[in-house]
Amino acid sequence: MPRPEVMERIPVDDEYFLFRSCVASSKYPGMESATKEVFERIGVGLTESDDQTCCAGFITFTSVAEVTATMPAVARNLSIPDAAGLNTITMCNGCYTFLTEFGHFLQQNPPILGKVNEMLGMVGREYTGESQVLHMIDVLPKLKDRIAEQVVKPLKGLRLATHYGCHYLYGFKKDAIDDPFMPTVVEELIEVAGATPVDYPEARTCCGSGLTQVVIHKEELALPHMKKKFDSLKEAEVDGIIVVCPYCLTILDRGQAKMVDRGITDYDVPVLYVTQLLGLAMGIDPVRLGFGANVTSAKRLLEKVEKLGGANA
Amino acid sequence: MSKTEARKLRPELYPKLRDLTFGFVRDLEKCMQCGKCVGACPAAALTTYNPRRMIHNIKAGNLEEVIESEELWSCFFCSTCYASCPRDINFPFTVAMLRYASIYAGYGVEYVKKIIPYAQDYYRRGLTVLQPEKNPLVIGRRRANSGTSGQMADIREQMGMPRERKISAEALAEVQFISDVSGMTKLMKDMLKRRDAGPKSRDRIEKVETVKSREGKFAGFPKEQENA
Amino acid sequence: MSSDYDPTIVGLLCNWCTYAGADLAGTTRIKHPQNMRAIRIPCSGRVSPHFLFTSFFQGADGVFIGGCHPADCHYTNGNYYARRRFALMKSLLDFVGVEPERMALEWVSASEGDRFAEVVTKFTEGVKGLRRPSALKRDGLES
Amino acid sequence: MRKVGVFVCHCGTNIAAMVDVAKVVEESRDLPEVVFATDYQFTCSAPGQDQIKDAIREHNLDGVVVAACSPRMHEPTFRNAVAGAGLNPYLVEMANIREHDSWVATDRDEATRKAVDLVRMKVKKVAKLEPLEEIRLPVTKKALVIGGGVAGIQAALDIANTGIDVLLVEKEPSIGGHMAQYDKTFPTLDCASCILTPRMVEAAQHPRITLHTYSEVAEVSGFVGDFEVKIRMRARSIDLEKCTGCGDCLEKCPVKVPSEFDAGLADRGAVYRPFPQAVPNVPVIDREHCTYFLKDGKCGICQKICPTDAIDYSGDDEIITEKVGAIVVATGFHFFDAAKYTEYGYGAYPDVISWLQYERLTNASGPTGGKLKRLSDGKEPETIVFIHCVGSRDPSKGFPYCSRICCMATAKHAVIARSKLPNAQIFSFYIDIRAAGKGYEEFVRRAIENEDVQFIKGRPARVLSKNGKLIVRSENAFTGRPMEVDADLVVLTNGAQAQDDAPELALILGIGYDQYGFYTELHPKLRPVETNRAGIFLAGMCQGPKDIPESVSQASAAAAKALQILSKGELAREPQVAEVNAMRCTGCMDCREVCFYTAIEEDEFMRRKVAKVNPGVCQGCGACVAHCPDGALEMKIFNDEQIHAEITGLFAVPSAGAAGGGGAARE
Ligand SMILES: Cc1cc2nc3c(=O)[nH]c(=O)nc-3n(C[C@H](O)[C@H](O)[C@H](O)COP(=O)(O)OP(=O)(O)OC[C@H]3O[C@@H](n4cnc5c(N)ncnc54)[C@H](O)[C@@H]3O)c2cc1C
Ligand SMILES: Cc1cc2nc3c(=O)[nH]c(=O)nc-3n(C[C@H](O)[C@H](O)[C@H](O)COP(=O)(O)OP(=O)(O)OC[C@H]3O[C@@H](n4cnc5c(N)ncnc54)[C@H](O)[C@@H]3O)c2cc1C
Ligand code: SF4
Ligand code: SF4
Ligand code: SF4
Ligand code: SF4
Ligand code: SF4
Ligand code: SF4
Ligand code: SF4
Ligand code: SF4
Repeated sequence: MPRPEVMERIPVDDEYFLFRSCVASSKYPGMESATKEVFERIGVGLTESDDQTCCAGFITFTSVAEVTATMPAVARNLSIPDAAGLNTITMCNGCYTFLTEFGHFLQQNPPILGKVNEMLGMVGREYTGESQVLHMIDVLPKLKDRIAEQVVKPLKGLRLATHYGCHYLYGFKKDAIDDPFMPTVVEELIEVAGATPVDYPEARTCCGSGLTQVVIHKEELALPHMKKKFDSLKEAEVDGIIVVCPYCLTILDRGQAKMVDRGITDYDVPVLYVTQLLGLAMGIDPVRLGFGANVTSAKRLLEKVEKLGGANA
Repeated sequence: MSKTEARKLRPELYPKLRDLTFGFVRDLEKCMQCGKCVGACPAAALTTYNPRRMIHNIKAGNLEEVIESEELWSCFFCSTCYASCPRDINFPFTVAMLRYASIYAGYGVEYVKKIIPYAQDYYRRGLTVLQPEKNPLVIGRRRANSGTSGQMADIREQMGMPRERKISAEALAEVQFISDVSGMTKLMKDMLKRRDAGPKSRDRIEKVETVKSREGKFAGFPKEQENA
Repeated sequence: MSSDYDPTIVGLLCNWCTYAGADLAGTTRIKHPQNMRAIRIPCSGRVSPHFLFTSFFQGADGVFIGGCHPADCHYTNGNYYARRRFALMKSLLDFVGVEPERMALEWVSASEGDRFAEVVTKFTEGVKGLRRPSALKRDGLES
Repeated sequence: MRKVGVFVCHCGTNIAAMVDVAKVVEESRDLPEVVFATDYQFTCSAPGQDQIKDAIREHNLDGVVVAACSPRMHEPTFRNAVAGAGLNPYLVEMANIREHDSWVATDRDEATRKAVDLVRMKVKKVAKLEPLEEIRLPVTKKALVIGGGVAGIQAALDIANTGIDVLLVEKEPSIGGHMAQYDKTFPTLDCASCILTPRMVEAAQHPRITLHTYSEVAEVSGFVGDFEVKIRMRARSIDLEKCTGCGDCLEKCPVKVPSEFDAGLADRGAVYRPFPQAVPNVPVIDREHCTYFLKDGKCGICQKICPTDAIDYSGDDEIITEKVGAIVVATGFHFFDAAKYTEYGYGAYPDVISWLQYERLTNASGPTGGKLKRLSDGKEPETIVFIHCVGSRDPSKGFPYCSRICCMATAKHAVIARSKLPNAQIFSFYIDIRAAGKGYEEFVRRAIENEDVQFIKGRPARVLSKNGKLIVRSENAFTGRPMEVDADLVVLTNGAQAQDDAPELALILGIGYDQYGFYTELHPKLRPVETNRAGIFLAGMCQGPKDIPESVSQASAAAAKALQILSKGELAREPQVAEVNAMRCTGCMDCREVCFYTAIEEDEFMRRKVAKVNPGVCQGCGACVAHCPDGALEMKIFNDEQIHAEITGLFAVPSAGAAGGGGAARE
């Protein structure tokens, strides 16, 4: 159940700064495109900037660059929305974690903040910390009514599972918008889209990468773990999995394909970012939602949706 | 921890370790060895990794044993343990800190070497994950799904997006400048050196001291900026 | 003034802890300097600021206040008030020129006879180390 | 001027060996107040005391200084001695020249000088002492017991059996508390209602006990021996006299509300009694749910049915005022909300239940008649998992403390499960087993060894639901490996916490509570049932987690403490109390903030607000005296003037030439 006290703290603005994610831009650009389309329909502006770089969280949490060394990079990125006077929406659990945790760290360590701002000053920037960093699923629940108004194609009969990812709900166990073990915000959004949320036992289990395992360690840890999750999903017989993080999307989507290739399993369940789902319900052209970047096939799901469209029209 | 011989506890070492790593190690004192993290931990379910045991080992002063272990690199970083922990111990963050310690002590480089190119990309291009896809299977599947070449640039174009995500030239210059003055560039170079040097000899106690002196460096990092 | 400076110290000791601790130091015959004259009070929280002023104006070279350890106060939180007030008194007396070494607030429990002797010795040595009476006493004598 | 006598004791050689006693006597004589001074071998002995008495009579002394051992040792002795000679006992002081001097000094001259100083200080103080009387307070011979659980019932019976009247106030419609909900009790497994119900009836029928159920304490004023309490009696809507407890009304009420007593496993009507053996056995109408009250007089079925015309919808809450001499608080505990543990799925999965629900499920008079079955499909569970420490030892979600009873209660639950389901698999996941009590460890061993209960060390991480089974995921810390159990029933031992309204009641009573809401005892070891407010005592779980034997012992202890007050016609106590000088008091009431015992009240003096110390409540700490910005507070025996006299006395050396004075003279 969403936490009312956190809900209350989430600002509803006319315009936000959209913090782009490297993973999304380069592997699943449909996330960005779908997000922009959806926000346009619900009348909320999104500002982007080519000055914004990677959040640098990945190299930090994989132990390559030290925490304190990446601090100025965080501050530089956040100085952009600070200057624009906008609150920031992140699309990725990782960006959210990194920007939030390090923003807090800077706010609580004025001497370091001072040094960081001195460095930024040399390139004409300043980090004030005024821009509040939000997660996509902080904001969407607050706009549920406006989303509902735009749903022209309720996705009736579509059975959808969720995967929230660990780095938002688990990492912020007391401050996240929803409970880490029984969250429902995305389920509620699925219902707004007219589809049916489906529970499965391993719903709150990590995707299997946990940031590092598939990259820096060996796959033999990640794949058996993933198998556990997908076995549980298979029993639930779903049409798709809704995620709120591009990295989860990457891992679940490519991991499936990898397991098929290795003959471990035989799933082909498409993985969708939450705004891609809402986009479908709003009748946005699937091509513009970018399912072409998926490695698993979204074909069956889209066909189902297509049929619905006919019935609803 | 992978060792099987009986080990002496080194409680006298613990006070030395306690103040390392932004207080994360100190936080471990709160652990009551309840094991809730282990039941939640995906890595523990698959390997001999056991966060509860690891915490106990650190508290017993056997940090060297932890930082030289392979298990340190098994953590998924999923934070499930943190979400579950009745004492709010943020173990994955502690692991991150211990991994630095491991690298500085010459143990963990092999596990992170695949990441180094990403860090280089960040420095050169402002992004850690870049667009070009090399895996033919992935491209093939995408081609089948999208009716394009399966190349990301084409898929982006199909959606009306620029063929490649741009980072402004100013931004790149800024990132590089900041990286240089904050000492990050140097850190990355150090990492390259370590990678090329390969695993080092394992003089444990000395390594722990090295970790400590790294901490000293943290406090001094703005100084490097003056030198710059 | 020279090394035979033999200071007079006023002790304000809480009945339940430090006074009893001093008793125990006696019962167990732990020798220590005899410069302090103890006054029994119900609780360190009873110490009014003017007890210190009077003492110094009258010619005391030091004032030692003893109470129960935090969380051990017989009256639950008298020693917290003592601590708060003591900080205030200390800065006031500092202002009129009384050295901080001349004042102490220590926690000694009824079972800490050895600790009593120890802190009193330390305190007495500290006052002796100043080698001359307090400013208030000197001024008082001049006027 | 006072006429002071000084008596210097040798204490055998204890003092005399290090202190020149004769010299101390001699120097004392030089003090203007001293009219008589002498020494003696053992002043505390009978002849020593006689010496004092004789001197008082002979020299008309009106002040005495005994230079001897610590006052903590012999002050009462010498107070008695002077009283024997007709002198007010509060006009004697002791100079401690043994513990503080002869025993710790190394130099005879120095020790003698110190003794002279100490005597002079005391002489100056004695000159300022005033004769005092013991404080005497009247006592109302009646007790109030708040809370009618096993602890409250015990305290009420213990007091009433000495012939003293007791008011027993219980919030719920019936007394009995939590114990009434259990089937069996550890470690002996005797039937809870078999041992509790007779006591409930005894309390209800006791000629000295007045029961006020469905009532709460609204206000308490006054002080020890003489409290005035206001009790709010909620409108029961059913006449206690007319109702015969036939229960006809209960059957027909159309309203269905989950029964609190059955932990939500069964329903009750708006007119209800918590359980069939309720005491009193008279139902109440719960106005928050009754249709008659919610919908302007619609319904009224129960009134039509009642054969004795006992139902009356018109009454309102009533407030009665009573005088009592002592109060025992026994308001017990309630349960931690298990739904906060979303990882265990309480509330989401029907077969994850709380331990109170388990008690009701296994209780022969419970909603299933004692049949242990799943709530989802009514099947007998084949695998049962108990999870310890839910809400306890968990600062993240619950409380850091250990609830103390749940390891044992879980062992009991497991044994009960075994007796009902001989073939079931029973697991109990714990962090540590806390079984410190008489027969407790043995009981747990019995569960493990004889009843085949698997106790596994490890706090479970998740309970998942899959195809009607519950998957419990945990570490088995013995092997260091994670494990899973496919369970049919999961029981959460959601620990004990203080009553939600505990702080409010504490405010009404003026007693302290800790950060969790448990009432604080005056001293954890030596005054475990007293509170900071004299005359108010604690019993049972309201003071902290404990089991039934401890609750009952504490209740008897609280009763004994209350009887110390109630058995007397008057209370006498030392006059070491604070007093407000109303002329000086500005009424800022700062003093009230520092008084831990809430002894300071507002008063009026010449149409101004001023502070007033209640001498019955004041414990004589002096915090307020030191705190008052206007010097309006004074304290008996240790007033400012007296302490100043001691300080200045130290430096008031009789004549400039006299040897051996204080530091000032040695300059
Ligand atoms: C599941 C479970 C099983 C247990 N099994 C055992 C066992 O087998 N053996 C054992 O020794 N112990 C057992 N215990 C412990 C036992 O329940 C307690 O020790 C005991 O109930 C404490 O008694 P009490 O009178 O202090 O509190 P309670 O039983 O809680 O009684 C308090 C009473 O005060 C009333 N009250 C509360 N607030 C007010 C107010 N403001 N005004 C008036 N009245 C008020 C309440 O309505 C209640 O009637 C168990 C505990 C639990 C949770
Ligand atoms: C090592 C240790 C440390 C402890 N520390 C703590 C602590 O820190 N805090 C705490 O709360 N508890 C502590 N305890 C527990 C505590 O000691 C007991 O709870 C407490 O002493 C019990 O008091 P008692 O009066 O019942 O028994 P005892 O202290 O044993 O007193 C019994 C008295 O009866 C006398 N006696 C015996 N037989 C007879 C007879 N036939 N006739 C006449 N007299 C007799 C004995 O000589 C003795 O004086 C500790 C216990 C131990 C063993
Ligand atoms: S599910 Fe995987 S990618 Fe997603 S947040 Fe968790 S670890 Fe990160
Ligand atoms: S859950 Fe927390 S307290 Fe328990 S063993 Fe793990 S780290 Fe320690
Ligand atoms: S963060 Fe690491 S230790 Fe914690 S649960 Fe995940 S894998 Fe296990
Ligand atoms: S009047 Fe109220 S209590 Fe009586 S039967 Fe109707 S609803 Fe029930
Ligand atoms: S029907 Fe009347 S007499 Fe019978 S229980 Fe109800 S109120 Fe009492
Ligand atoms: S008694 Fe046992 S179950 Fe209860 S809180 Fe303490 S350790 Fe946990
Ligand atoms: S602090 Fe002093 S002046 Fe103020 S109300 Fe109390 S007694 Fe009166
Ligand atoms: S002396 Fe202590 S107890 Fe008495 S009124 Fe003053 S503060 Fe309260």
